[in-house]
Amino acid sequence: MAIYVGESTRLVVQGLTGREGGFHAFRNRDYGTNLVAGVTPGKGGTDVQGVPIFDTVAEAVEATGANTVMTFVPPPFAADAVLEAAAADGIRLIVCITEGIPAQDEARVYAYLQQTSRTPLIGPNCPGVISPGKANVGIMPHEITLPGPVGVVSRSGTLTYQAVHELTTRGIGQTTCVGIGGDPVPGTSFVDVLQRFEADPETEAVVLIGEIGGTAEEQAAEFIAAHVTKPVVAYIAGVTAPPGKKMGHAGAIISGSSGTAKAKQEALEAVGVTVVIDPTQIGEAVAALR
Amino acid sequence: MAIYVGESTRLVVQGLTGREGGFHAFRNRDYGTNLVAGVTPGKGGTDVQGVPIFDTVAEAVEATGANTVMTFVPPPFAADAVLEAAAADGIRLIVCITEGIPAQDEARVYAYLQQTSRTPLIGPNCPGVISPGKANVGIMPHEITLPGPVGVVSRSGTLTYQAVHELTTRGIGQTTCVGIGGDPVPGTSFVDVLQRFEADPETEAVVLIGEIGGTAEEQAAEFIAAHVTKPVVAYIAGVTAPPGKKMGHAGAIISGSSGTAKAKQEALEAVGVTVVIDPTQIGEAVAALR
Amino acid sequence: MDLFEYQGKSLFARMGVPVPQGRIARTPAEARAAAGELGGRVVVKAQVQVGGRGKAGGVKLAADAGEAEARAAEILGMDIKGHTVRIVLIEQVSDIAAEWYVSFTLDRGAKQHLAMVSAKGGMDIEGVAAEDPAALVKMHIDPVIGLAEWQARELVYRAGLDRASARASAAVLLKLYGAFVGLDCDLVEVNPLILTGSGEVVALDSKVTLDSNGFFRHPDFEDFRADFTEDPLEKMARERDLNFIKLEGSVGIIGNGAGLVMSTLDVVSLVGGSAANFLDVGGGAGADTIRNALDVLTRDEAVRVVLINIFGGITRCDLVAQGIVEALGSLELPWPIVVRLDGTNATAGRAILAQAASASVVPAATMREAAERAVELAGRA
Amino acid sequence: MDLFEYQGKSLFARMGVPVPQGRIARTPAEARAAAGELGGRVVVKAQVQVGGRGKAGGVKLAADAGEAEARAAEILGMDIKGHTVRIVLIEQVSDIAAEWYVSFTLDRGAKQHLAMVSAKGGMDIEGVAAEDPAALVKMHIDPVIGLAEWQARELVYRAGLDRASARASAAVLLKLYGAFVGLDCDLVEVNPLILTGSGEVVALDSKVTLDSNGFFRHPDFEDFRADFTEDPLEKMARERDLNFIKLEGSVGIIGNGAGLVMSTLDVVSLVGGSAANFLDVGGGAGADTIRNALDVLTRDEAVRVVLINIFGGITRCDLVAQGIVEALGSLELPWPIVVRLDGTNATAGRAILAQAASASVVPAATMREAAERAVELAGRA
Repeated sequence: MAIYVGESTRLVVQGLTGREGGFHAFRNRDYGTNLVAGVTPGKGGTDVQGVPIFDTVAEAVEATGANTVMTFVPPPFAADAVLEAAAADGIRLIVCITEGIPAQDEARVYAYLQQTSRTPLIGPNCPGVISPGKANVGIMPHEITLPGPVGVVSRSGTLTYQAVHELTTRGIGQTTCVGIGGDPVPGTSFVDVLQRFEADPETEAVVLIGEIGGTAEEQAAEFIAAHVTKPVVAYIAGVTAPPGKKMGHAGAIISGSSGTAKAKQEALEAVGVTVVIDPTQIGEAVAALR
Repeated sequence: MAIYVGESTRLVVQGLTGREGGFHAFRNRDYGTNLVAGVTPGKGGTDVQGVPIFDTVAEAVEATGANTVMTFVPPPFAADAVLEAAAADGIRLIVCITEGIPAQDEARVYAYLQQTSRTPLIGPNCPGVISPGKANVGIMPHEITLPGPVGVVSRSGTLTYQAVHELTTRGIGQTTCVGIGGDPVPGTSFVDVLQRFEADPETEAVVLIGEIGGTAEEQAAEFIAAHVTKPVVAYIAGVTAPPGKKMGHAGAIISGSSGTAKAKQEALEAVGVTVVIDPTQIGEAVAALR
Repeated sequence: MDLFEYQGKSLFARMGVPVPQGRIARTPAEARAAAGELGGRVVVKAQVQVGGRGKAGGVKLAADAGEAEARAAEILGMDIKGHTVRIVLIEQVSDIAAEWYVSFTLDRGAKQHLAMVSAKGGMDIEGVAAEDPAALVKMHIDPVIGLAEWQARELVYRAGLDRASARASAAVLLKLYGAFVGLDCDLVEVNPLILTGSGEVVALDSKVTLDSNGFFRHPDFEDFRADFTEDPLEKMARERDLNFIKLEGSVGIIGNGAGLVMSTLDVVSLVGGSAANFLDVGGGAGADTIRNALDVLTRDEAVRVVLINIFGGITRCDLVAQGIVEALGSLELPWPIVVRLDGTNATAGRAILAQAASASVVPAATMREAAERAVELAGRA
Repeated sequence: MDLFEYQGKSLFARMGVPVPQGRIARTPAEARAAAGELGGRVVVKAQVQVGGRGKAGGVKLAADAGEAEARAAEILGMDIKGHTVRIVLIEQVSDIAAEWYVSFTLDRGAKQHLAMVSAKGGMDIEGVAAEDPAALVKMHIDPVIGLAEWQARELVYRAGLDRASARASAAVLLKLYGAFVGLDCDLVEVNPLILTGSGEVVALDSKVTLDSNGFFRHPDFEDFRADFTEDPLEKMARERDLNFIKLEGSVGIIGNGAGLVMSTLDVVSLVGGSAANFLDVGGGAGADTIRNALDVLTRDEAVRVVLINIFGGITRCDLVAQGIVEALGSLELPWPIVVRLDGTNATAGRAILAQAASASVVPAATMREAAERAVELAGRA
């Protein structure tokens, strides 16, 4: 099994007619993802390489049975695009690749989806999800992946690839690799993904890639302590990073001592997670679990 | 048993320091309702006839364990007051007496409560709820009520009193009388109340008072057909009323043929409801059920 | 409150919805001047708070200012379904490439906003809805976040509006919705919304119903009323905060609460009578309110008897009785008053009336009895 | 983007938040003129994008224009935690009856807006939060409907702000929240928000952090940057859309994605080296981007070697390789470049570099190997 995407994925891409959207959507299709439609308002009725384009997500779903949306819509229109995707009956996953969405938009969309929709959103500003050998919905280079028993979840884009690469070069495959994105308000958090990996019978171990800032890793540690029985290997980027934006005193008060790489490493170690300090050790650490 | 209000009701009144709010709240207390607090921003720390006043609903709940809010806040501030009540932990019923709230405010508050809160709202622009012999939360004259086995639900204010009066003068008592109010977007509908009466073991029959306009009676008829096993007696006001506001063609299209007293009477009769054409027959009709 | 077309359009313009250039005129001479200012061909449109003016001849084209004056002379004073035309709107003639229907209202059943859009505009939309339901696209809108851009687009595409101008149409829908919510409207309806030859999207008509409960946010909306021809009795009642509608019968009705008053009308009808009016004093009526209500009914010559039906809740029967006694002392009341009091302080109210011992006050124990006595007295008068 | 106090206050004024009368000055003479215009006693405040200016002597009172000039002369040019003061804000002295703390920010953990209010303003609020947590009231706000009036009131009452001015304080909170959301801020913090002797509520300080992702809605916000003293390298990088931070070491770092670049810094440190910078070319970098990034690093004399660490996803390794080759041809690159390419089109990218056969390009198979080679080359240079 795989989580989020797999053989039953029927993908519709918002912004398929754009340069980046088209490039990655067709790479996904070439990998085996069932790309059934594109949505670009005003271009309904046309097609791109045989994939029909619709004016609205609802029309695309009605005509093609799409169940997964990937969005490449530019930042000023992305929040609206995600809301459109979430409102379409039959859509069960939204993956938003778009980078640069205002945090206020993200916060509003996240809260509204929580209140009105059961559709999970991965991203924004994320590399997407790949279930090796089954489907890729996003911009991750599938060449570096390998089917297998490890679930990967990461806040970082390219660092996800690095982690997956370290596994694959050691012959350790992945059930699913999920890039949740590093934006202030990701639609899906470590906790959501850990829950799915825990429930997935084919996932035997989890690799978690975090970074400085926020409290997502600390929340993951709490969740792992309470609900995760599978072994977890973690890497946190930013040990030597200069102190970033501080968000005034308010930020310091909210996050308390958390937010630093050290605090996150300690929180994870305290709940039994194997924490590595060099991404190139991820593969070794997972191999050592066996 | 009674629905919505009873011996466990602990009432906090928004606007207790106002003339109308005070008059009715203390009438409710005299009837036996457990009036525990009032809320008037800026008057926290004072009291009215021994009832402590708080600045916020949350403080009132913390200090007194209030679980039911009645609001008499004027229309420009009423939507905010209802949202405050709904956000307070421990509040399980809101009764909004205020008349004259803009329909746009009502629609927004209703939708937001549906999305974020489980707290039922009765009203606005309603006479409230009385469980005879137990508690009165609202402006209904308790003198006309009598404990007994009939549930009463009504869209109309004074017509509710008329209906209750007809029952009481025939010695037929009531479990609970609920005035849901006749505004465009009532927080609680016939269907919600019918569901509770159906589930209440002490309620043996239901009296439903409707009026022209909207589709609430038609929806009630549908619900009765599917879910209500107890006998229902209905009266619909407005058979001879002049055609009211038409809401343009849009209104006609939405409501179709429904909205007239005749259409409502027919819809209810079609599902086995005893429909009377004179409110003074309500008592007889209920008596005849036995 | 139903607005005249030109009033609705003034609100549209305020909210950024494109409308044709236009002027109003109350006389043929003003119509000539308006047409002259606008230049070119114009349309002269009767301003009435009722539909069907087109069929009634209330909309006419004019090639120039002189013709506009002549057409206005024909339309002004015209009776359209009982409404006398006192104002015409003179507008530049639009170059119509397509006509659409748009409305925003509240769907009371769903408790959500409802948008309706059709490419079959400019005609009887109820007929379209009945005969070709697929041609009328309906969409619910969550009032919490309002009409989203994607919804505006979806309405445009689903309704099959012109694709080339889809962006402009969606923008106009968003602005109309902004007016619907921001101006506290019960209804915003545009039929037709047109596409011009040059690709603009323009509201060629307007039907706007304002929610008077929202007037505290828009105090200037009261000014719209100045142009309405109002029944003098209804105007007097409104100024005294009474909810009054003139009817055809002889039994004057005063009651508290719309439901109870409607029901009183029904019962009067059931026992063979006919109501002269609907008059709801609302909740919490005091002595003054009752006196005012009786005062209004003294102006209606059709009234033969008055039935006061009060079931006290927030309204106190003692105050109602006081109001009746005050009216007896200060007004010329030419008819008997049947009074039925129940509910809050009813005993005190009945005692006050008994003490006043006026021959023209007839107490009744029940609503049914009150209706029977009133109808009997009306027949006798 | 962290704003200067006076910039934040200009936004507050735009959104209806009361602020003291004030003028900025870049010279002592300007300070004298500003104080003269304002009249009376003034305060001269250093404008820096860092906290702690009060303790550093960056805030001084002046009795008149002459004193203001003297105080400005002391403060201008002062170094506060590495920031040189180039602007002072001259403000009328406020009559302070009470000092409060207010902030609105995003609580990333809860994914909701967070309001914090304390009656203990004007002092170290982090200390208050640590020592007397009850004195700092926190409330989450649903971003869907925003701060409700009742929430603003509850913040005021719970924090124990002055009761007599509760209405005014709540109104200011609502306006500050309006600024936080409407201007796309990451943070709005006011310490202190003051109550004046005459009962007004005024923002005496401002700490505003703007979200640059929201600038498409506020194009004028770019203008704020004109007053910032920016590192020339960072400015150059920003103008080329590169995310660049200057550090202390000798290994220049170029990578794609903040996480990978941070990780590269960490690994360089682990193998005994030290990064000269953080430089993220972002997603989808083309050949030009890489050339620009190398160009920026040529201006940094501390750099001894450059490590390019690319894991292609949306970025294509072939374009990165092209950019390196172009830079070799068009720029004077005074150092060796260790290049590690993996991911999208990596094979093509490596082939392009192999074909170019430049002695200064050192290919590395892994991130660890690249770091080791770079640190070794840096030590040798």
